[in-house]
Amino acid sequence: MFGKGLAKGLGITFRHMFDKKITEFYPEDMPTLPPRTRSSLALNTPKCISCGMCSSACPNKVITLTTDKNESNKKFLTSYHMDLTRCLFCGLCTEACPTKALYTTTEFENAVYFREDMQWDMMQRYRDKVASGEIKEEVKPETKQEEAKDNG
Amino acid sequence: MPQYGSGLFVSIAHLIRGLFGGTTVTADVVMTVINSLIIWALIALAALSLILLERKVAGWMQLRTGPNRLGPRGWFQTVADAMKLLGKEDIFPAAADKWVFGLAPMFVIGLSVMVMAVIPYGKGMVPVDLNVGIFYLLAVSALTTIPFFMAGWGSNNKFALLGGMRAVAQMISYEIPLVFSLLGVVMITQTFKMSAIVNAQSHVWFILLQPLGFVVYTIAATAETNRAPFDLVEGESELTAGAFTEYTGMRWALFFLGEYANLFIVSAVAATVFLGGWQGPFLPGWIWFAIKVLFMVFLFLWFRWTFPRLRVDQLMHFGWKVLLPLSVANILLTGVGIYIYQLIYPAIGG
Amino acid sequence: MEVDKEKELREAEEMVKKNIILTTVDTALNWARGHSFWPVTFGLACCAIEMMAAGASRYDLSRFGYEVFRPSPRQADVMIVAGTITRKMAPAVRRIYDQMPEPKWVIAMGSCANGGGPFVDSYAVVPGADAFLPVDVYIPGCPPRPESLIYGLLQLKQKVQNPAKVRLSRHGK
Amino acid sequence: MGNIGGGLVFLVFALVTVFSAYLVISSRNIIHSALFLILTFIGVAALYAMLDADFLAMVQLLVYAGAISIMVVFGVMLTLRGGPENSNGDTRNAIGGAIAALLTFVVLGMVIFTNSAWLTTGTGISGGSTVSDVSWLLLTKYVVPFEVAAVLLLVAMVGAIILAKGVDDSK
Repeated sequence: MFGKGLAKGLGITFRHMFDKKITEFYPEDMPTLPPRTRSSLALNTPKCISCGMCSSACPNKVITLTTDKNESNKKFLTSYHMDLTRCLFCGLCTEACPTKALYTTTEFENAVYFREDMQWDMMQRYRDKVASGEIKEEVKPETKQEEAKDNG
Repeated sequence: MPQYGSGLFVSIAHLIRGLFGGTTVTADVVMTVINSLIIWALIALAALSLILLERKVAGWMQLRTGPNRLGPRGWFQTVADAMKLLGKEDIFPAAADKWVFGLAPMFVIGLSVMVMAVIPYGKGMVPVDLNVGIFYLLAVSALTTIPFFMAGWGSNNKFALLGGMRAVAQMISYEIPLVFSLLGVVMITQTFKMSAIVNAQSHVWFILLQPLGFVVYTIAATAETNRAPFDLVEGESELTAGAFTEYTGMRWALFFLGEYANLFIVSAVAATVFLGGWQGPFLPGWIWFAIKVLFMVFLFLWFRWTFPRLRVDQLMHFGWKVLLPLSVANILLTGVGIYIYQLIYPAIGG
Repeated sequence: MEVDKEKELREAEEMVKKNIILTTVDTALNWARGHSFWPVTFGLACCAIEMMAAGASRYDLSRFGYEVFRPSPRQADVMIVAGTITRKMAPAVRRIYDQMPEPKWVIAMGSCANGGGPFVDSYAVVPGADAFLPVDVYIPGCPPRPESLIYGLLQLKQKVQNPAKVRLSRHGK
Repeated sequence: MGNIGGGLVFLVFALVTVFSAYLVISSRNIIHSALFLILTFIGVAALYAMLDADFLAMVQLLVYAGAISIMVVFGVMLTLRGGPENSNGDTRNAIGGAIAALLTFVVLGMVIFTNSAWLTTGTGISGGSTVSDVSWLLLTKYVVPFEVAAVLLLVAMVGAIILAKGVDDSK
């Protein structure tokens, strides 16, 4: 019959009016994103062995890191910058990281007012996070031993 | 059946009239001014609340919540929108036909005010009860094509012109079934007077006597107000914003206001002509009227958020080959019905 | 540069506005503006898909009153540059921006609009929307999640409602 | 008071009608002419309404201002060549036009002022609605002219359809 489909459509929309809403109330309730979501990147500075694998794995030259050697000929990071304006959040750098010092996070509130703010100083971000108590400063036991050796 | 509080506004009107000496010319002038102010306020109120209702209903039908930030449950969202539109830049395109472009939005809103003057909002609450009420309403609302055309032409923009021409073609085509669908009711009541049409429905609403007329009216009115599935005038995907493409800020808001005022008007006409107007038990007349108008508005919103847009040729086909014959058939059926009724009614001793 | 000048001019304008009479009106208008950003219906690449998702049921931009995507730039307030801006598209984008009535804002959504993204070395791609538009908020991501876009819009709301705060945030840091 | 007010309203609408009628012929842009034509029709409708011919006024609005003028606009747009500016330039034979207009005016005036039946200025046919009176007259006394007009319109419509369909060249 003519108009049967129309009536059916009206019925569907009317029923949906009283269905449970599927909206997630983001600013009030933080969404629980899947743990493997690649929304942001973070560096666990103490874990980093300054090998530069992340930088060479990156397809877009996002990561620039500078290193120096201490007296025991051990490399340590002096700076670690990421240029978010080029970043794809593909995660190749985290895959390349041998110590998993660089990892993806589910933070997504990254919007900034100025372009300069998209140049992330990852070491600074790590220090901020530690200061805010978001993560605990991780001191690897082996590092301790090495330090002990150096001292001893 | 008792109706409580139905005389509220009428009493207020009498009070004001009494202050200015009852039946003097001064009182008439004052009442006219007050009535027109009320109509302006009603347009603003109707537009603001209907826009919010539209956004809410759209949200509910799509399993979301709709605006919920400003005020309780987001009721003041449209107030913020209106304020924002007041503060926007007013752009006149360099190549626009200045006068035509500038006057079009004002005509839209002016015509809405003119139409709203003859609607019976409650018992004794008709600002102007014309002898040719419903015909006046149709005649003035037929003029609403002109501002659309003016907007389309004046903008000097391809999209706007196409939108304006579509508006004109569509509104002319659907004006005819709209008028004819109301004719059945006029044949039964033998009057054009809005208040008389409402009074004639004290026993039975005309939706029961004129179901076909109601259906044709509803469809034609949807097209007449340029709402989906007949929103070809403003078809975003093909014509940007149709006739309104070049309008900014408050000028565009006037069109928006006019659109929702028109929605209110067609709903009010449907409530008056087919749903018994302010007639109803227990509650005051104007509350019944508001309920019926809201029901009709909801019907139009429901259509909009259910049906996809028609193609232009489908629209014309439907208007001329389906709705027009249906409305003419309705007139014929009504005539035959009245004739039979007049034959039988004396016979059964009426 | 052209765009920097435009930004400066706009800030100067803000300062001029801060006389006594206009301040209250301005506060009220800014309040209203912050609650009703109407974006242009306009997307350049994959970020636009996330933008659509933000408007759809699950993320529902309409809660903030931002769901009124206007097809005509003449009625829009904010332009969400969602996607790669090729050199061929840039003039069109700029034209759409020019057609919008003041006050207007620009959100750069995703890495491409922020700074060229993965295509930054291409001769065909503009390295960021701020090369020719005064961008107000940058949203990193490739593409950003719908939540990120909502956060960006809320940041823009902050900026519109408290213009001084954002200026201070830069110079105070 | 009422009479003065009525006279004032009449004056306003008469001026609007006459002035917009003048602008119809003097506008350079033919679209403006069409829009002023609509204004003229509305003014005439208002004058009808002041003469208590409310039904006629509404028909004037609905048919002339609402529909016919739009058809005029469509016609103009479909036949317009070039831009709208100066599309309604000076007529080549203004003098001939003036003579024709004057003659028409004189003939109409003669018809009106010599035919005593036109001069009745009494009340309407009945105090009630003019609608029923008009319909009664249309379907009794003037049924033949009414039907002739209908046939005329039908012929015009058939002609329009034939024109729109075009000639089939295959035959």
